[in-house]
Amino acid sequence: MSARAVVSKNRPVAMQRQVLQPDGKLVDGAQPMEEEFLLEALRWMMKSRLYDHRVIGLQRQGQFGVYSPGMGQEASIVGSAMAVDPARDWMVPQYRELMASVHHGLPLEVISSQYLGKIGPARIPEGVKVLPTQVAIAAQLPQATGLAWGLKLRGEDSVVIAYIGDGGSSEGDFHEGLNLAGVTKAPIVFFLSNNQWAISTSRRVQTATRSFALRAAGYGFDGVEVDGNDVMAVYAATRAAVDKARKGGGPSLVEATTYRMSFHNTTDNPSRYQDPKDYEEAKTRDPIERVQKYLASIGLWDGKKDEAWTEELREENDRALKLAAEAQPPNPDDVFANVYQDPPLRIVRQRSELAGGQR
Amino acid sequence: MSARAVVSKNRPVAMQRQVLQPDGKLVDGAQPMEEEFLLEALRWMMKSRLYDHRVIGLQRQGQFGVYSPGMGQEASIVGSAMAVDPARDWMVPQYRELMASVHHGLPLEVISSQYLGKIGPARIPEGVKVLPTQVAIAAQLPQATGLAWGLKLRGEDSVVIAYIGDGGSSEGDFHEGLNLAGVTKAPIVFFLSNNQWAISTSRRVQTATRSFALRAAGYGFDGVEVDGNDVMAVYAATRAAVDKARKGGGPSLVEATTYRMSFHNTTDNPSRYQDPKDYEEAKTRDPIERVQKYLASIGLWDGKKDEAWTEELREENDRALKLAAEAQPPNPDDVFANVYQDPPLRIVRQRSELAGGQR
Amino acid sequence: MPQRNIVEAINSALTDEMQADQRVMVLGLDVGKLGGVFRTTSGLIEKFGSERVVDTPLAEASIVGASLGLALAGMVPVAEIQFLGFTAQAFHQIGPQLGKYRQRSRGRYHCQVTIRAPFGGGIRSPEFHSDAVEAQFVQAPGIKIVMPSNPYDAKGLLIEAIRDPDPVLFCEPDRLYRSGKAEVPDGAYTVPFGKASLVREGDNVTLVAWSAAVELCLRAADALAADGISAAVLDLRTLVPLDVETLCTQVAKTGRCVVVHEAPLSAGFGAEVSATLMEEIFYDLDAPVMRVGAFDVPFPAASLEDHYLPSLDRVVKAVKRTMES
Amino acid sequence: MPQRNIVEAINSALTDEMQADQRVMVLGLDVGKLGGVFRTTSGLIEKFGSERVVDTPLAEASIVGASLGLALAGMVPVAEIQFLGFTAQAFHQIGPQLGKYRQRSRGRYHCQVTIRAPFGGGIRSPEFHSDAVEAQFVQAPGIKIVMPSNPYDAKGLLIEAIRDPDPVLFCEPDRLYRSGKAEVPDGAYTVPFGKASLVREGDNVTLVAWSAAVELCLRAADALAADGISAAVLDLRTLVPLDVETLCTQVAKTGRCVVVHEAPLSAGFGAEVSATLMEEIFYDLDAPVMRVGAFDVPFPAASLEDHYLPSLDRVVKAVKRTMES
Ligand SMILES: Cc1ncc(C[n+]2csc(CCOP(=O)(O)OP(=O)(O)O)c2C)c(N)n1
Ligand SMILES: Cc1ncc(C[n+]2csc(CCOP(=O)(O)OP(=O)(O)O)c2C)c(N)n1
Ligand SMILES: [Mg+2]
Ligand SMILES: [Mg+2]
Repeated sequence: MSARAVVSKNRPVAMQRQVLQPDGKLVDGAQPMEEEFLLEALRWMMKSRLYDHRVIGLQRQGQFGVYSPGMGQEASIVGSAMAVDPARDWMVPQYRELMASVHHGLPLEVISSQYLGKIGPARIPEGVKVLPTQVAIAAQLPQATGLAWGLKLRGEDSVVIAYIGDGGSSEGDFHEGLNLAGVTKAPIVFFLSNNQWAISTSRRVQTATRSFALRAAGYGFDGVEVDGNDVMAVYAATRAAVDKARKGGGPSLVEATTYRMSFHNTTDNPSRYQDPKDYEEAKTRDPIERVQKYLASIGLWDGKKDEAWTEELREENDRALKLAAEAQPPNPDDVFANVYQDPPLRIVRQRSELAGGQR
Repeated sequence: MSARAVVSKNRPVAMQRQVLQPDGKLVDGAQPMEEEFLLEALRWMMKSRLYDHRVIGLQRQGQFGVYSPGMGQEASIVGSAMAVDPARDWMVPQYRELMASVHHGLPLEVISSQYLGKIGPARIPEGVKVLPTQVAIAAQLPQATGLAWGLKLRGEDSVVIAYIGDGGSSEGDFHEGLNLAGVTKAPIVFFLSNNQWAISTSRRVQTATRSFALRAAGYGFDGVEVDGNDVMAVYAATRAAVDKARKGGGPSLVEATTYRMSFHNTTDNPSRYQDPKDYEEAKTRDPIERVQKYLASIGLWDGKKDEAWTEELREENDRALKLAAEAQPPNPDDVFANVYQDPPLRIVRQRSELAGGQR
Repeated sequence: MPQRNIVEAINSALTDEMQADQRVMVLGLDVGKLGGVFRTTSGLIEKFGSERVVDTPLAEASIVGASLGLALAGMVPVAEIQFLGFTAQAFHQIGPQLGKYRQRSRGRYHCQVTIRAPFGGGIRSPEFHSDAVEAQFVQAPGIKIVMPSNPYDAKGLLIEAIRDPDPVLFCEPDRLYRSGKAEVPDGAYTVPFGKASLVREGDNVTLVAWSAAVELCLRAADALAADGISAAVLDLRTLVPLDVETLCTQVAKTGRCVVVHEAPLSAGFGAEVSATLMEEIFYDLDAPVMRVGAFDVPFPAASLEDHYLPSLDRVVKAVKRTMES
Repeated sequence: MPQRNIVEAINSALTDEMQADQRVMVLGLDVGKLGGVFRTTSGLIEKFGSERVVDTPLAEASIVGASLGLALAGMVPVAEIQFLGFTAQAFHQIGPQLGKYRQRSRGRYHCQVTIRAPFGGGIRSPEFHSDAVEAQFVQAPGIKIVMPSNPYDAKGLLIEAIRDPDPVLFCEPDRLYRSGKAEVPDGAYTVPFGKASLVREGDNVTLVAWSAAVELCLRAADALAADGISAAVLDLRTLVPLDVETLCTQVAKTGRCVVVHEAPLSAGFGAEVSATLMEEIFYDLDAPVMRVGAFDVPFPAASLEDHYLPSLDRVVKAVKRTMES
């Protein structure tokens, strides 16, 4: 295990930057994840990738909305999600880490139905502690801080995990959200998926800093960098941050260094801006393969198992997609749904106008 | 001289955190400012404080607008201004460091006339490289970055100095302005006057970081902390940053630790929120007294000189205030001045309406 | 009954609601020991402690964004933006986030958040402090917009805002903060949204206004009375929801109308009032509805504000022109 | 003459101006190698290099703020905000800073800055990408607001914007980006601000619109013609400056008017159009001016946008109601 404190000279945290190497071997002396747990992680990672492939296919056939796949980032998505407790912790997504929300209890058919333009069926069920996906980059961060601060004020035993990208790190909301978290000592973990791209904008021109994690010191808390393609390391780093927050230790920033192994979303064409070599290089660090190699090396994985799981997970995903497709489509009146608890008269009249009544 | 690199483990800069101690003695081994230069600095610091006293008096008599004095911060104001070259460098003020702009070539009568509600006479003269004071906290920072970036693109030999407060450091614009400066390697020095207060809000609840300078690392450039009540140290730190920027070394952040030895502005009442002990403690670190003590210790200052300078500077300030008072007051039509180069017809009509013509 | 000015009325509303509901908290710049730059939150930190009355960092977007999150956690935040002009710094967190959160979560979440902010000219404030930008938020559906003009309404509307399950932007006329006291009961009461108030009866023309412009219209009505013109004054109180019914009934009665506001004329809310009257009661109008607003330029230096803002003279002139057409 | 769609027209304007004036530069998200998410800046980085075509960090306020500073340094920045809805993130740098800088510097400085941004519904975009928030900026004096509806105007107005010494918000109708080609000359030409264009003559009613709504009105005019109603279509082209004269003359001719826009109805710019007509030509109106806008709720999920946006049916109905009154 290579321990490395990246930032915060004042309050260093010993961090597992990497546990499992790209070749599927453990870092010297590193403590691996428990086998059952690792198998569970692998299952979720495979599910995520299979889902991506499936819905990209559907999107190409016009049967799914604009979609941002998580391919290449599965270790970050799953490792971080496994570090929080769906029963008491809150998840604040951006939009790419879809399977993290599913792990946190949001049914796959529910979030899928959102991409099919559903309204009612896309509602996050009561009791699932997940906020809606956020399209306005970084706007979720001050909100997540407020949520964590509020949970603390209400005396709840909850931690918030909030996702943000390397691109999102440049927004003013990133700064304001993190600074306020430091001041209020809010129980929150900011999980920064540094996938090297913001649409076509490379991480190199996003900022001149050598490390995003470094920024945490400027807000008075800890920042750590972790190999975002190593689910064991991601889990360990995030879990340490979650535990610390739960104990009243305040916020942390976890930077997961990973790579977006696909387009930004289904409308994007990376060949305009991406060097194919970067992609090839990233493939050698694939987060799923390395776990499979490791498990194979201890006799827990082989081609048969791979086939069986793939089959099972495909079916699981397809069941969810089928439910989503069958769910009630919106009706025109849904334009007016869920804006106010008591709609102003003017809207009531517009509603009846749309329904064909007189203005 | 106590050298201390505050931040940026990657690119440390040796910094003179303090040169002149509060007791007027030099830090062991520190290199003092040249005597002539120090006398000039003292003159500007005294001018600043005398001006503050004078206009606060005027304001109390209803003869001056709302005013934010620089008292206690004179070393930061003057030391930073002396580090830039009015002939080629640009100054981007907030609102408190008024005398820095005057040092940079903005006539005192011009900036004074602004507080008397003048329009034409308050215009920054052609050739003076100073931007207007900024009331919207931190909004000047992305602008200053753009200015520095533009000067670089135009191939000019100019550096920008931009002022910001401890309060202003929390705004999203701070983050966005500094990050963009890092990316564009703009020739700019961000001068953060950490005077411990943002109106009534203490620096302690403004952020949890122990150092604002620390934030620079998160943008890929250097940050330094300096005793903001020590004009020698402020000058040295700022000058080093300016020289670096001019040589193509990109931006720096200088945090000057000082104390606001007065109210936020003339409408404020610090007794509601400030512990008088803090003020008393700050007084022992007065930036002007320490220079006078030092100069006295080398035979260059005494009570007589103090009286003579005070007299001279008062007259100088009063002359400017007189000019400002005598300058043309605005006329109603100035409401429409300087909005568009070619005002839309609608405004032309409104203008004639105000002038008493028909709509 | 106790007499209070608007500052005291607001302070009283906050005190009553914080006393009645543990979840209510106040956050913003300098709302703690200072009691706010206008003292509207004076004494609250002493009564309710620094967990419920919080001086935040100087960052408006995070004040609003955090309020949204606090609301999701079950708190009832009353955020103060130091001046309405600085809602610009938080703009993306207001309309697109607070105002949309119920919709974007398909009704799973809602935001019981009140944003208070003083604004308006006439007190020689620095730049941005006077900007009357209320109409910008009307184009951000999901946000209710409340514009009290007097102490009684200020308290009742603020309590209504705090209790409203949806987000409310509560704009306070700083020029009137201490301009006069009125009867304001102790204890909680509410003034409903979407009910305009006829603050003065009149037969010949209706002056429509909100916030500090109501006071101006009352002065104009006095001046007009001297010239034999009987002007009614209608205080809209809330722009969203708009009381279309009272507006139309009242203007139809007088047949003539002048709308007055402090915001720049073009695309100010006066345009909405005029367009609404056009659509609803065109045939009851005896003369075109006229608008008096600030001019279509940015708020000028304080020394010029009297020429920029709608003046008594301009209102009176507009009414007379209306009477002549 | 060469045929271009709006994307090509904009690209052509940028190319011409960058070629003619070294100071002109383009900055924003993904404007470089990608050529912008809609490809409006395609090829520019190859032609003019990465110093003049700059992919910025993901931070809208700094794109606008830096553009202001770049202009002060003598550059002529053309900034792209990826979608108009994200001007909210930069709101405080647009109206209160760009729009005021000439005034607050007493005329010492001015900001020759163009902000381009696509917007509008109809292409099933994600949240915030369709928001039609143009009216919010009308309440921020100092900013000119340009809303082209066709390729020819897009190029000419954009060149006019780039050369304008004052800041311009240039809103591009993404639904029409590639919807059709029109004659667009090679080489620079300008279309002046403040001149509305009568894109279709008609006797019975005037449809007033801008941006993509012009296309809708043209379709409505066709439909109405089939019913024997002759509708003129007036394209305002710029909201600030507003061509009050053409607007009034044209509507006075037909005596009837319907304003159509994609923004929510309340306090949309349609209100300004209606209020202006009320004030200026009340006695020439044969019927009340009607507005058709989106409803007063946030832009809904893409699957619902057709019900939310003004539709052919709603425009036709409004015209018929107007004809009957
Ligand atoms: C405020 C805002 N500006 C611009 C956009 C357009 N946009 C959507 S995704 C994206 C890139 C985000 O990059 P990053 O934060 O790194 O997340 P990733 O897509 O890599 O997961 C941009 C610019 C947006 N959605 N919101
Ligand atoms: C965007 C914005 N928000 C709030 C204010 C009100 N305000 C004026 S000065 C000030 C405090 C500024 O503190 P700091 O940045 O430390 O500067 P200092 O006054 O100490 O020099 C505040 C909150 C403002 N002018 N602009
Ligand atoms: Mg990314
Ligand atoms: Mg300060």
